[in-house]
Amino acid sequence: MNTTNELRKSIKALIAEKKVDLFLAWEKGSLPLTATPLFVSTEDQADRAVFDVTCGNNLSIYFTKDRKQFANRKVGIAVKGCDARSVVLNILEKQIQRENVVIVGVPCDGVLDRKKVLAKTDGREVLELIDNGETVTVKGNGFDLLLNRNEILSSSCLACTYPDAQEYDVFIGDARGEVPNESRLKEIHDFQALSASERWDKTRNEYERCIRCYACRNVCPSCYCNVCFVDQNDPKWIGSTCDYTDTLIFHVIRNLHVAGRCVECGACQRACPMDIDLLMLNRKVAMEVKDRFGDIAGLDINGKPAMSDFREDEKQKFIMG
Amino acid sequence: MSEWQPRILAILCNWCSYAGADLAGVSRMQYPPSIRVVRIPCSGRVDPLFIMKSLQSGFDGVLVSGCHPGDCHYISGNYVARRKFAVLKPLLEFIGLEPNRVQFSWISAGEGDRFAKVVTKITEDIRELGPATRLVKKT
Amino acid sequence: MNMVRLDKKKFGDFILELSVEHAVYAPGNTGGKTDFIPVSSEDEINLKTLVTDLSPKGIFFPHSEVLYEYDTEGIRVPEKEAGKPIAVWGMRGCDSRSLLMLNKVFGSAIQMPDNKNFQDPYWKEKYDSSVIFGSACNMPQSTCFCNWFGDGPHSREGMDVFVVDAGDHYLMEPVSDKGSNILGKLTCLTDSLEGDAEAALKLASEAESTMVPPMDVNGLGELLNDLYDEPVWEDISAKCINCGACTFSCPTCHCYDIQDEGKGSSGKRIRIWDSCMFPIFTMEASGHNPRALSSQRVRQRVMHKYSYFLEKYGDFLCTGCGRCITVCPVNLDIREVLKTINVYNRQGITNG
Amino acid sequence: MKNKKNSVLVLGAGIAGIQASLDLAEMGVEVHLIEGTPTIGGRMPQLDKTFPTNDCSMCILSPKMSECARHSLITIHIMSNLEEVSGTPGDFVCRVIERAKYVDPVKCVSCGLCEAKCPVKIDDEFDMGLRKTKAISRYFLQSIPSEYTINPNYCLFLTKGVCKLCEKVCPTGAINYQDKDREIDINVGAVILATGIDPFDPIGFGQFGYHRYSNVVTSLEFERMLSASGPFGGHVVRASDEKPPKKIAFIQCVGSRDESIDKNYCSSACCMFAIKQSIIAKEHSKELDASIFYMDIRAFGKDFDKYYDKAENHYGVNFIRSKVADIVELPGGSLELRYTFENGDIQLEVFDLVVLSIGLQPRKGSRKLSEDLDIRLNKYGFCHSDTFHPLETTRPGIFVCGAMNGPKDIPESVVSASGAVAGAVKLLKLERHDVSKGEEEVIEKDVIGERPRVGVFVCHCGINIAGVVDVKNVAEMAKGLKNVEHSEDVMYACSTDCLEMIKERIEEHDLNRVVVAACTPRTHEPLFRDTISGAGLNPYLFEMANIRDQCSWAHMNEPEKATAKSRDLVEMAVGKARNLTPLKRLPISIDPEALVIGGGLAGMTSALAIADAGHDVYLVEKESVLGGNMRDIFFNLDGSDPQQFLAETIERIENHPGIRVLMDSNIGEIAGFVGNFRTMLTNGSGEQEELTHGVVVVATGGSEHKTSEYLYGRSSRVITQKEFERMLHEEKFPPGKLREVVFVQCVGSREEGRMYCSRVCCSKSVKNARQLQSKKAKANIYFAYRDIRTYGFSEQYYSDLRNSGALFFRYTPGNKPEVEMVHPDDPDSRIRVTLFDPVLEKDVVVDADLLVLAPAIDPPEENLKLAKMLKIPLNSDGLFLEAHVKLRPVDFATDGIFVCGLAHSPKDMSESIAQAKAAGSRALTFLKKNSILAEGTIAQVRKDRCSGCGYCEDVCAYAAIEIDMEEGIAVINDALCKGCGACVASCRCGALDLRGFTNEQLFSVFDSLEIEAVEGIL
Repeated sequence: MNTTNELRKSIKALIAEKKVDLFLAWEKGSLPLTATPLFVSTEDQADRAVFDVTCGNNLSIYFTKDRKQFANRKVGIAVKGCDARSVVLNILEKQIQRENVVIVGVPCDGVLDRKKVLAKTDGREVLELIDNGETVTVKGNGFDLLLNRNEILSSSCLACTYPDAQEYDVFIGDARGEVPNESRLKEIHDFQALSASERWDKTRNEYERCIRCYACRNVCPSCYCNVCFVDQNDPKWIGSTCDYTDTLIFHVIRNLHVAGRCVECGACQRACPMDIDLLMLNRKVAMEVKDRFGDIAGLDINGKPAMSDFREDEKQKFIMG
Repeated sequence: MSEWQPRILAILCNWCSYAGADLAGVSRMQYPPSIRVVRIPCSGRVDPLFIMKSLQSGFDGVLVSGCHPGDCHYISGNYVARRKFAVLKPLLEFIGLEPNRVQFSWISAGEGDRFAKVVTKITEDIRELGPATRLVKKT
Repeated sequence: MNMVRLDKKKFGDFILELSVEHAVYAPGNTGGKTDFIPVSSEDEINLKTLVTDLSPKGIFFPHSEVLYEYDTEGIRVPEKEAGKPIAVWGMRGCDSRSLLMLNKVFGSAIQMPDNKNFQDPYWKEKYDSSVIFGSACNMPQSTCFCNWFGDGPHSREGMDVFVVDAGDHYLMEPVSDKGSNILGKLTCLTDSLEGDAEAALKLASEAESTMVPPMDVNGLGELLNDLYDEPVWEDISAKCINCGACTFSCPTCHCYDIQDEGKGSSGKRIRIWDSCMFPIFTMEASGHNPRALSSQRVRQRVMHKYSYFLEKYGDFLCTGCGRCITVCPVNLDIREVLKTINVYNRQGITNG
Repeated sequence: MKNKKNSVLVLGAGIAGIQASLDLAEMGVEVHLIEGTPTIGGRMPQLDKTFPTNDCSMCILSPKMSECARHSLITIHIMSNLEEVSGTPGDFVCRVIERAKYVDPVKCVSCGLCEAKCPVKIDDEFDMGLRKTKAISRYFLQSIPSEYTINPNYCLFLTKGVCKLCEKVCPTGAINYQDKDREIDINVGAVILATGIDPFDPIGFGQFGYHRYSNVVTSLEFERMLSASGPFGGHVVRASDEKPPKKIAFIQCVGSRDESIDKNYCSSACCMFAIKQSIIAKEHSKELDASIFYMDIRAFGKDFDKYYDKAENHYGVNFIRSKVADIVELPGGSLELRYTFENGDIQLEVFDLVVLSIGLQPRKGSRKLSEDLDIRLNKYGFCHSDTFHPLETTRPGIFVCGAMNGPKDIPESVVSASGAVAGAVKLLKLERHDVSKGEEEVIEKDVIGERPRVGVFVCHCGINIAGVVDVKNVAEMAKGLKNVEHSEDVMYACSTDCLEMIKERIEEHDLNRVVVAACTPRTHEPLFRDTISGAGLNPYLFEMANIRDQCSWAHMNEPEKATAKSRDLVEMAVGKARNLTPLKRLPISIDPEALVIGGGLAGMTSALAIADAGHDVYLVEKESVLGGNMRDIFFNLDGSDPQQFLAETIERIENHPGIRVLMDSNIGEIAGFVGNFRTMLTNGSGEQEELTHGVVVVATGGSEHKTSEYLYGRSSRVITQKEFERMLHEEKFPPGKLREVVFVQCVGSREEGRMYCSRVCCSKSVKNARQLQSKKAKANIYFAYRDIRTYGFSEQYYSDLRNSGALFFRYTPGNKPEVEMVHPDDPDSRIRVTLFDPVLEKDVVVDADLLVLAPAIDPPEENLKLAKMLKIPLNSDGLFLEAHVKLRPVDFATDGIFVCGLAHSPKDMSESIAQAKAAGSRALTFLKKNSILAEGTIAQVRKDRCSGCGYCEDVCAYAAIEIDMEEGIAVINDALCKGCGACVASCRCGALDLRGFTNEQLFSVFDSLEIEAVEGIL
């Protein structure tokens, strides 16, 4: 089944039936390996929509980016499993109303991380990518490479448990179902097995590259504060320099701010111009939230976000005895 | 190194832990002169950023203490706080901060001895680690 | 002085020799990314990289720079050790040109109310004494659009020495006096051979031929001014998420913020990169924000680059390096923006 | 001149006396709180923890103690006795003797030098003699007032004329050996007695060897042993060898339920007390083995049974239903207990420590007091009060609360205290008052926009601080800090002349922030705030550095490091001070009317309490009659007539000019907050009406559980106690003989789905059984029960019933009585009941003429709706959850809403009346004010930053924040916010901040020290 065609049909139908005023989808980007967000408001525009391995953007960010634009409008959105959880979280956090959203689930086999592809080409520019299913072919000036799909998928996708939208109005194609993915936490466990000094060195190496462009924050569907804590300036909450203590504190606090809210979509990591392994901390926090509070962000539309809740009998071994 | 006295920021809730600290003093219990106390209404007021900022500012450790579960003067502030700490603590350890730099405790208004013990313990822990370097912003 | 040769086998010696009197910067790896980093040996240099991920502006205009310190007694400018002058290896034409633009801002004298001329000392201290080894670009990328601005891959503007990678050796040609001087001092160089100049020209024309034909940017500044109030900006900016990836990777963006960091009874004043994409960039103390909307901020960035700077300094504030295109998380392509404006304007005019 | 008749004398400053005083003072009544010991607090400070929440007793009490001490309308008379009350209700003259203290409280700075030097060691009464104190001492560490007193019976100078050491060391000259007892007359409108109880002294129980065996202790002694502030610092060790015990036995009912010593009443609290102690002891040491020897476990209160279950099943406490015959001390100090099981088997078991769960008895001297005041005592020596007037003595105008008129636990004492207040205020003529009135208004200096100019005052506190810390050095250092305009060291910052000097310095240096480095802000901040306020500064422009309690006293042997620490603490305080901003406490107007929901006994009583104090009440009842469950109650154990009382009450309600009864009415919506509620009501004919009112009393009652067990509903011979009571009243018995009557207790209670005791059923069944005996003398009565919980004075009726020949069969949840119809097809057939007799260890079969079930009490289903409307919580059983189970038993966390009666938890008529009056009284603490002041330190929203995610709303325990869905932003209700800051720390956007503890202020503290970063030590 051709997901792109089905998606187009679905969007057209929703627009024709006036069930949505606007539909958020993806279209082919200006660069190889890239898709770009598409705002559809007419049936014609729907023909530009695509869905493939390049469609990494979590479109739910647009609900909170420009609130006025979405106020009192019916908005449709194409979602991967992770994106759907963001939509749910936005609903739980009163940013949008369920009745104003039409959620269209698309079957997701993972999206690629461009940086991973580029890392395979020895500095050569990639001009084309062909998705063969289990493998992909990457072509450039005077070379083509056959790569295993797992080599180029976003780290978030490799650790994905819920590839399908759990909350949707329309689902296109076949759902993949829950992926057991037993090794999903391997990276975390491996990292935890290192000594504190080793972990510190690695963390510092990552985060001292940060240039404070905030692409990670701005592509994050859970980061919708009008003024981010890092931008608070009366008083200044944290330093804005590139000193690694400043950058690390920014990222640690951001991680805590998305605790119980991070859907592990990986958008931050893919957006990072400095290729910082941002997901590592996000996933660690999500793991703690699940282990301690039994909560998975955005999975339950009737739930309560973990950090707005508590139980009296929670584990508290970390408290001094 | 034995002469080195760590400086530890202690963020104490007004109703239990701060009162416990007072009681320790009133009872003349002796504990290391390492802590620098900040009084706040409730452990629920503690934003993890407080802890990060204190470490960056050069404190060798941070202790946050509130009322025991169920004792909160504000009913549930300590439960709300506990969720934050429960995520913060493993995250700080994960990034490679020494686990004992940041610690949490529950100390009631009647537990002067416990306060003294907790301070003694965290001071020993931090003395063992030496002066803070990670996360400290160089001036 | 004429063209000289550097045998690639001697490249290591060259760097060592250059390092004696210079702090050398060259493309290197930082994590999975490339940037201009301080180097002391050949091994640290990434010679394969195309356009580096980060631009070289940070060498002269660092992300965070302490301007002075203060306490209850007063202000103190921290005394720096007299460092070696900077030498940069491997800067493409698009990047070396950007330094000229930045120098128009930081390096040109501004008349102050007291009639004294002010030049940014922090910039000048580093830039004026520097020597730039430019690099001819033999393999432009699909994102390159330096040719839009009348330049090409073998542009040598802003360079002190023009360097062409000619296979097993480099060809070097001085562009400035500083360049002549340094080439004259270096011992690992040899005279060029016959045909070297032709070989370089051939590489130049080959490189140029791979580039996509440019859009005509004549009159772009005026077009933009005409479109200032048009709703087209809303469409253009719709998908922009207002991060600073484009501005921070851009070799010419140079906006900064000044912040005080206090501790106890003392503190320091720091200059830090800022971005017109950030809402807080124009936030006023009253709480009013003249550029509260994303569309206003995107417009500002485009206007600044292709209109205001042009008006003030006679040049576009863009060298066509293409970094902002590559780095944009939502693939908002500046070339598409300019094309849209071009088309929109023509339609606008036709529609009367 | 204030009208003295608008004052009340409260005798006894335990928790009941404190609560009564606070409630009265909040209503604007002047209170004289008379206390015999040198401190207020009573028994609670001696307790380590409280059941069933294991709250730290001192933690929850001390805020109330300080409030009492601070309240401008409360005068505390410590070491005082009430000798005589003359006059008439509304105009009494009370003669009070204030005993000599020998220390001038104005001069004493509680430094403790005198105690350290005093050579006379005496048993510490507070620590039950487990520790020594001195002849000059403070009663306990957190005593209020904190000043020292001399015990004249032991003081060497006062007894033998030598010593005077305390006078020599006292740095302020506070010792006054010439002090004399003073006699004062106080004119009041009413008197509230709250003298409490004494613990039973088990010295007479020779078989237990108390005092002979060092490892046999009373429960109160054990409580001190458990306490972290106790003689062993919270280490449970045996007195004989100071080793921790591994096996502890608790022996229940020592001095309770004992006809032989004329204590045929249940002390009501000891079962829970022992369960608590066993849990706490087990928390001290997991390996510890604890056994409780008991007759019945009387866990009858709210959430008590869950606590009992937790002790047994989670903590593994052994519950042994047995009487301990005697104890023999073995060599080494361990104790051998001999005890018998129900079936007569005898067992010997060795324990390391035995705790005697001693009962509660009337206070020593209560006989004399009753004679002095002309009030009656009951036969056990407790103050007498009757079922319908549980808070009144036999002398009009003198009220009683706490355990003085019968054993009570803490919340019941608090309830009775508030309830007694309702009676007392009826005798006063109270006007509504403004809270700010009376305080002299000083024009406040506007400091906004001014550069901070901080004044620092570093206190020597005699040698308390200066003996360790180099105070001058600290003061000198402060001079160099940013924004510090003035710094100096002072001898006693809190002395009157120093306070005046601080005011002068503010003037002289134009200071706009003040930092005092001295003792703890918990006791002294109010004093300094008042001082700077007197100098025209907003009181919130003040910060303290605690360099005594948390520095000099804790680091006495490290003067240099203590000085370094003090310097840092001062720097941090200055760091905060420079960012302090003036705060205002905004007034919130209070509507004078009350809404009472529920027209049963509790609702009516509450309505009357409020209306009698001069406030209009809307009494809303969903049915068409008043009276609720009480309409089904026809007898009382003490012989009083409930129906007559009900009729009188309804008549009073209907004729009361201040009460509007809204029958057949349903509540559609309640909006608003304390002082300003709006309620939409729909009456039977569908008409809507909006009521505005200042407070809400929730008295929605409860109902008898509808059971389907034991053939109920299928046989005409199976009825509930309620039906049985009506049958007894109407004397319409089933046809035929009524010979064999079986009572089954705990139908639906204390089991899955209803893990609570319905509290009243045991007494009710005993009552009805006694009624049956009086009407059908030949009836044989069989009682199937799990524990008989006839607590308090009901115990005597239970023993009467036992003595009358009724047979009792204990059953367990797994072995319930089995029932079948003798003739299955005949609905009127007799019921064959099989009961297991644990004494004979065999089944007993009875063909019952009547099977009477005691079903549980269920909360009404509509509680859920009401809970949502009022944003008040329910517990897991569907009962309303009060603000604090111990100390705020009728309040909700949300101000202005109160609960009473069965809506709170099952309770009997007296208890409902007491609680309803308490709710009324608590409501009056608001209604008697024109306005209340919101807290100064409350949260605030910056709208432009708020994204309306709602986390703040979720974490607020006081329902003080709501998301305005239209605007998509959080809105804080200043009236409800308590200033904890949980919302602020949960706000990612920085839209919320806590006034007085703002991010800016705290950040500035964290960044106030210049700590040199240490390079590269790893």
